[in-house]
Amino acid sequence: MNFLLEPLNLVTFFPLLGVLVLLFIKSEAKNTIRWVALGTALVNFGISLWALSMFNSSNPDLQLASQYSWIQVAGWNIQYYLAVDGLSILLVLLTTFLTPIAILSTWTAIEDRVKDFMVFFLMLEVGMLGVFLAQDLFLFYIFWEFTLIPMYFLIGIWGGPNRLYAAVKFFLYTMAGSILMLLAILWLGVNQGTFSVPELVLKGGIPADVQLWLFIAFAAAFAIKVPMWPLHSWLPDAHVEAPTAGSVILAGVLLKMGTYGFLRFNLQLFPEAAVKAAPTIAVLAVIGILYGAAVSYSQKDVKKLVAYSSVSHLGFVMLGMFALNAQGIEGAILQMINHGLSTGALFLMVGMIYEQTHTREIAVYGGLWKITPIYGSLMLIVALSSMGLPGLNGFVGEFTILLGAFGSKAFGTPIYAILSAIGVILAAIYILYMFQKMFLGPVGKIVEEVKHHGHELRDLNAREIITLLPLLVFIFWIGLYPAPFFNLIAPAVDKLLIPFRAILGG
Amino acid sequence: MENTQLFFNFVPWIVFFPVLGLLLNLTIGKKLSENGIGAIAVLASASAFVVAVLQAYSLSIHPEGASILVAEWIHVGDLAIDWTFRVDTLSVTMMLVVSGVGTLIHIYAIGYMHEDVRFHNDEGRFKRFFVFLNLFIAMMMVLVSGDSYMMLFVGWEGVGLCSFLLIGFWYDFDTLGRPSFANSNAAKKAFITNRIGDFGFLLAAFMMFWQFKSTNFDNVFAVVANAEPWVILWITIFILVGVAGKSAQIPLYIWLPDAMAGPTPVSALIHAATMVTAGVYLVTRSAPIFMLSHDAQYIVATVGALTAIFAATIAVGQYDIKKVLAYSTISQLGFMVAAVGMGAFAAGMFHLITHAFFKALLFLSAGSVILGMERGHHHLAHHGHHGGKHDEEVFDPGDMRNMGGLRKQMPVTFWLYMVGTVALAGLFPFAGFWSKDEILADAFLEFPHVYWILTGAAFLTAFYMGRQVWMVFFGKPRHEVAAHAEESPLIMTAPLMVLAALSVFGGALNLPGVHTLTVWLEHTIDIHPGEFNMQVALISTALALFAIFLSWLLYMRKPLTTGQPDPLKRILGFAFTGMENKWFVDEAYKFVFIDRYTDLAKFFAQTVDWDFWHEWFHNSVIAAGFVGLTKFLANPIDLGIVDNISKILARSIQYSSENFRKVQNGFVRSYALSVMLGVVAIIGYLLIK
Amino acid sequence: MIPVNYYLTLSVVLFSMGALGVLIRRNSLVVFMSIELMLNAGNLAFVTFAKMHAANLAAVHNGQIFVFFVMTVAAAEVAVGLALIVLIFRKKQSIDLDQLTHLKG
Amino acid sequence: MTQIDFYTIMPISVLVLCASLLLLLEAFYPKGKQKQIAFFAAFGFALTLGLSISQLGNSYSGFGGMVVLDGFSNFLNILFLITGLLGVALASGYLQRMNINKGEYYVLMMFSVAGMMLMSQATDLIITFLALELLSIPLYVLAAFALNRTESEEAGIKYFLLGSYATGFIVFGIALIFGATATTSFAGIVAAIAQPATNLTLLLVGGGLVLVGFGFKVATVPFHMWTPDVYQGAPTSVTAFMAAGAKAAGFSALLRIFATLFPSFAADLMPILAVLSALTMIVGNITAIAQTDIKRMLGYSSIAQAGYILMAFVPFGDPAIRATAVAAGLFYLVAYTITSFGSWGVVIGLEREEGKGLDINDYAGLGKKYPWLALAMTVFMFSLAGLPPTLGLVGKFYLFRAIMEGKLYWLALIGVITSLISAYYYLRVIVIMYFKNGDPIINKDNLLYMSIALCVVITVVLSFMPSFLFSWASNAMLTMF
Repeated sequence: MNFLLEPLNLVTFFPLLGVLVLLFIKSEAKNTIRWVALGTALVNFGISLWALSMFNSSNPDLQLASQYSWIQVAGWNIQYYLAVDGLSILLVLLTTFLTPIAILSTWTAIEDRVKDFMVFFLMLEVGMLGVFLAQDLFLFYIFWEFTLIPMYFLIGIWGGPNRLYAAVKFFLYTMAGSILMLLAILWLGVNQGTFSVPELVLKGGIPADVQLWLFIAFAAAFAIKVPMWPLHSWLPDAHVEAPTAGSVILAGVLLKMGTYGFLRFNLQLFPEAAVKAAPTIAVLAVIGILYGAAVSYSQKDVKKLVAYSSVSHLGFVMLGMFALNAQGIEGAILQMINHGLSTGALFLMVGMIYEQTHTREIAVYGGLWKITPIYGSLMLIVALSSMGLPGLNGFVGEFTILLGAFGSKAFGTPIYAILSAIGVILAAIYILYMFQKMFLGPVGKIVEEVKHHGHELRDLNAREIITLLPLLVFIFWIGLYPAPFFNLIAPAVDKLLIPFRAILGG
Repeated sequence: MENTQLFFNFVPWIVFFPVLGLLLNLTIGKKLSENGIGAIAVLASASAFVVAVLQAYSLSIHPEGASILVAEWIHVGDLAIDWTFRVDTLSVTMMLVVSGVGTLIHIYAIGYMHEDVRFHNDEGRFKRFFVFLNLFIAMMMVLVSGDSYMMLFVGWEGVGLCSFLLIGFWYDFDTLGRPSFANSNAAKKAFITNRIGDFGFLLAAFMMFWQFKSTNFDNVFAVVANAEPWVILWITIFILVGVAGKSAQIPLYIWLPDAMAGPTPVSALIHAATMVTAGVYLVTRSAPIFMLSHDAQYIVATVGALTAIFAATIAVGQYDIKKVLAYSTISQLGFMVAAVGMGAFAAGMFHLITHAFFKALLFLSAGSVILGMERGHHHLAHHGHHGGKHDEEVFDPGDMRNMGGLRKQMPVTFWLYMVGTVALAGLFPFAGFWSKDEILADAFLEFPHVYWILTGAAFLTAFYMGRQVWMVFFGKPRHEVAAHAEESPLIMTAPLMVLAALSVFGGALNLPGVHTLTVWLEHTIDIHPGEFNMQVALISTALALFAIFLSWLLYMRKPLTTGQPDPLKRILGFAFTGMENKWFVDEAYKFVFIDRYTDLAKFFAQTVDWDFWHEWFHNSVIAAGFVGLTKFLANPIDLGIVDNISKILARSIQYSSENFRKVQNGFVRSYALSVMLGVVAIIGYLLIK
Repeated sequence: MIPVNYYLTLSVVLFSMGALGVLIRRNSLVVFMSIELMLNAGNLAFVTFAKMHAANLAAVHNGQIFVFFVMTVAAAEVAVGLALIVLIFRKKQSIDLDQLTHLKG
Repeated sequence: MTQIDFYTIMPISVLVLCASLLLLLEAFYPKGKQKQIAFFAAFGFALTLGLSISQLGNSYSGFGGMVVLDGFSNFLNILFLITGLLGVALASGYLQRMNINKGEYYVLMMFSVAGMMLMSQATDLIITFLALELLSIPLYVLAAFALNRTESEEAGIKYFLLGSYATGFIVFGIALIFGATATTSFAGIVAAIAQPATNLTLLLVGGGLVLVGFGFKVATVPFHMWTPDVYQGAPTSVTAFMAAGAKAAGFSALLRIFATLFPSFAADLMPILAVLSALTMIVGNITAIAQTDIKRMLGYSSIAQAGYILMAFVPFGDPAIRATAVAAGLFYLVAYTITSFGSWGVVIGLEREEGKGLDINDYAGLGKKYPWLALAMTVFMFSLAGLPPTLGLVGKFYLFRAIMEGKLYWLALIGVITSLISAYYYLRVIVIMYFKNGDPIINKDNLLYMSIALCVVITVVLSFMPSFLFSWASNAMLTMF
């Protein structure tokens, strides 16, 4: 019982309680199922806040640890080890925060096999939280692979017309990367004698050439997940086919697993290799930023546009992270959260209109701001957040990232930051293009079409507004007063930077 | 500079009041009448003005100013950016201008929008306008009162957003009220062009941080003198890119003419009086940096000067009343930028202020003219004189060729417009004269080439304004609508009168010998009053008068008539036969200069600027090129090559799978053969080893 | 006395004949006989080696006992194998192995 | 026969005795009551299992060192007996449905299991050979047990001919070993290797031939070609039993022989084993992709899985890691056995007469109609692909770790890449079950479903607490080295 009462265990496994309850509810009682799932997710958010209240933000180390020896044979020491520090606390909160929102968004969108959906969704939450909390490589790997499974089903069962292709592609791409990571994990376990991340960090001393190989192996897994250019080809498929809630979680949290992995493992475990790889990563990140933005612009499907924009946004995160200075990394972490909030909100909103019109083709829309003013206004705010308007969350992240990259000693040149800053212009182009073609201009033909089917295109209802409101609060909060968030991150990042300061000087 | 004396602590309210106003309108605006909404907005803006006045008062006692910390913003590593308001003579000057002119325009807009929403058949949008307008005031205040480059940048982008929202206010129409993407295109264009400028700004900020470890004004200026020349040069160039975007300088000015798609109060407030001058403010603010590099000053001054003359040439060829003013604004911004570029900060700021007065006046009066025309159009359509005809053809109330003789229909507006025109043309003793002359005097000493270019621009300014006035208000109505145009109500004309007064007496702010403004700004920037240069003053005045004379010559002596795009020729030809040498000179002038120049202006306006630069280059080369490139990237590369690698991989696995299958042919013999081969291989390997 | 190597060579030859016989014959009976040939080649090698290690009594026993086991097991295999072949013959009227290719791929 | 001798072979003896009694009983048993025969067979297995468990921790060596009972053999014996029990559970309903319900089935199975047990206990090549035949000959018959189906006969004759062919190689190999060392006992051979006079080449070639023979039994490439045909043609319950039990037995012999006899030749043999393992993983997994018959697909999958297990034996020459490496192999063997049994169980659940219900597309809609069965199949597929939360993941983790310790990075890389390929066809089953619409029919067979459930529970639960199984496996190895 004590085990379960430890905050991190509780927050990780509480959704399973919801799953258990769901199993005893008849599939026909759809609303009961929805409420139970939502309740579970909300309570879990509460639990994560409780954990936050116990988190000491001035302490750079892992905290609230729940550490038990788990598999201990033949000198192999695998632990059950959950703990949280400044690098992961925000991501944990993001996960517990987005899950109820995503569930709320399915209220009317998912009518088929609701129970299964909710079961998978809550299981997905368990997996994601585990990924962010696990401090033992083996445990991490298990959670990492585990997240694949519910997402695979979410796409495969509730997805769009091309869902099979998308689900399998998603699964195989991700697995292809993670399987290389498994090798690297094993190498570490074999040669360093432990799977515990903090112990490995303390121990260090991996020869530089080996570090590079290990770095690449880990990076393969994470780069696909992020996804970094040119490994992003699964993303648009997965996003376009996934149900709205799936896209929200996919963009909001699952992609962060990749960037988080870079942060937690590649940077912490292989500092020398990270320094060596930084320019290469920066090149890829910059290409991703520009490419993603360019490709987004020419999309005809609004969901695809948002999906490609993720490539661009996550490029910023990678760029900041490998700037290997405080601004870059803290900005990257914050940008992970920002992307979760704004892209999550974008997907939610695309889903809301899709539910009514059943089309995502940008060209058929137009003038929506006139017809659905609340929807239009909220979309505008979210779009501006996504393109990094100062005063909203996106800017704080992007700015610190670019600032960090500009003066990065790891890059040695500001050219990456300069090129990436062009991405900020391109972001304005595609976001405004989307906003203009859908919300401005004369009223599009879809309005007539919907009318033709006997409906009236309606503005957001109360539930939808409630779904979006929490996101908007954070969009403004982080944009105007990000200090509480930076304060959570900063000590851990300072600690993370110690080896890099030693290598790079300063 | 922590100073909490007197009213300094109130300074954040300069932002909070407008925000409060917009929040009030957002929440309870639905229940209020138009006047109620307008009152809230005006009150919010006026309160900001009061705060600004209080700051000015405090400053007059404590000229060193204050920095008021509200909250910390981005603190990462050694980067520390706060929400800190800066009160010094420069920022308060801007606050006063923005909130003062802003409040007047708010009042005007109540009247203007009341009619505008009715012309567009969407009365629900009234509230939205004032929400945006208040938001703009708030953002502009953030811009001018920020204590660091980054807080300034918040306002910088924020006003860009407001500009976007307000240009695209009638987002579902074009300027003539037809359903179209045209207005929203203009809005988008403005935002994106501004973003290009912001790109430069950001890079400047990055560079400052990494060189000086801060983006705070005081911290940067404290150490900037130690920086290496190349650092200074690059920072200033990056800043210049930002300025070019926001203040519509070459080569980024192209958005501003389009921005006239917004309602006229917007054009007046944002695209003439305040937002577009943010670049001038930025350079002034960065004076300690710019003064360190002569090269930078040279570049900025030259860019400004070129913009001034280039825009002015274009303005001459325009027919739309607001377009002329728009190009004029660009040109005047060029003046300001040139001024601050060459270190004449006081002159630049002075011109900024006077320009805010008279250009706002001109725009609002132009708005009044357009509404007057609309009223006439409405009147005609209503009374069915030629109802059917007017319903079919699209009538452009902003086209000067449709106007003429309006001074009779709209006498108040006419006089107001005249004041603005004279001020802009720089005639003694109007505001524009003093400020423009100060710039020219400084240029004369610093950069002669700039001086000459600017003088040329000043000349053109007077010319195109003259042309406009003659075309709009004089002569006979060239369209029935113009004959039925109606004067605007008091709520619109009253603010204009205030502005007119300011345009007349604004020059008093910095009279030669007194230098009130310079002394005031000296507390903030290291400047010294310039000398009044009689020679320069005489030349410019003379040129302005000459230009007006020329315009009078061309457009007034024999006013245009309906349907005659170029009636001058006929008129001149008529005079040529009646007169001797004089007319010959006239014709020679016309042939050598005026026709050539009119052609040239047309060419610049239509072909170079519009068709080539605006339409072809931006739409075909840049826009189409970008679209083509993205399409190319999206289709063949993304779906083709990248995706195909995995597909090819998958296919080759599938293929080998099929081949492995074929080996498994069901024959026991082949199975045994496989075993045998394995045996041979293993034994062979063991033996050979 | 014939040298031990001759026996060994014979055994290898027999084994190879058996192994190749399986590869080239189609008649299941003949294939089966080839396999028996391989087993018996093994047996021959066993007794030869037993003879070779004549100095070591345990080895002699060992080798020869193995041969007996192999013979017994071979007999058991014959029982099963022939039964299967007969079954096949009953159904198909043929014991051609090349006709047994229903299972493949 | 001393007491020790008896203790050594007690479980085998009991099983053989039970089998013989059952044979008699069956002859006199009234027709149509065959279900009880299954019960008796299960009882025999359970009794032996009890005995084996009671012998845990004991160590005997009997019959002049020809047979031993140690931790290793005990571990495997228990696995074989569980295989037997599950085999009975799978078969009882299946045989009735397929109209091949004869008591001999269980008797043959019991003999075969006895052979497996003997195989793990043998420490003399004579016994190894005997055990191999005792294990194989009943399987030949079982493969052809469905006499009414041509496929079954074809499977029987193919398995028989090729099996005997492999036996020929083993016999000749043993002869060569004997020729080189003048003995067939493991201890004697180890002693002879140390002698300078010993002809090491002869010994090595003999060893190579033995490797071929057992490589055939465990179906490594290129000795694997019988597997898909036989797995497809044989009655599914037999296939399940073969895929699990016979494979495990083959590995136990390989392990015993190579780990005890040839550590000093590790340098020579390691490349061979590594290449075999790599080939097996590659060919098995790749060929499986193109399969549409579920039995055939699982057949290829089992070939591939053998490659993974074989991987664990590759570093057998390195004394520092071979214990953990081989323990990892044993662990994976258990994981594979359970999982594979489960998946074959699902196949049995859907198979109908005339070979219907065996196409992969017959599984369409299973997820909707029979969610629990689909869930079970999903768990097994995940386990085979090495995904959490299953024993397969833990097993692969151990395996790859062992290989990494042996510094065989290239092999590990092939291992993970082929795992990825394998995920493709395992996933296809899931795709079809969940994402495609169909109307699958399943048989009523409570015992079968209980067995499947048991396999699911073991697969999932053990993955969370694998320590005990792994420490058991490594202890078993420690007694051997």
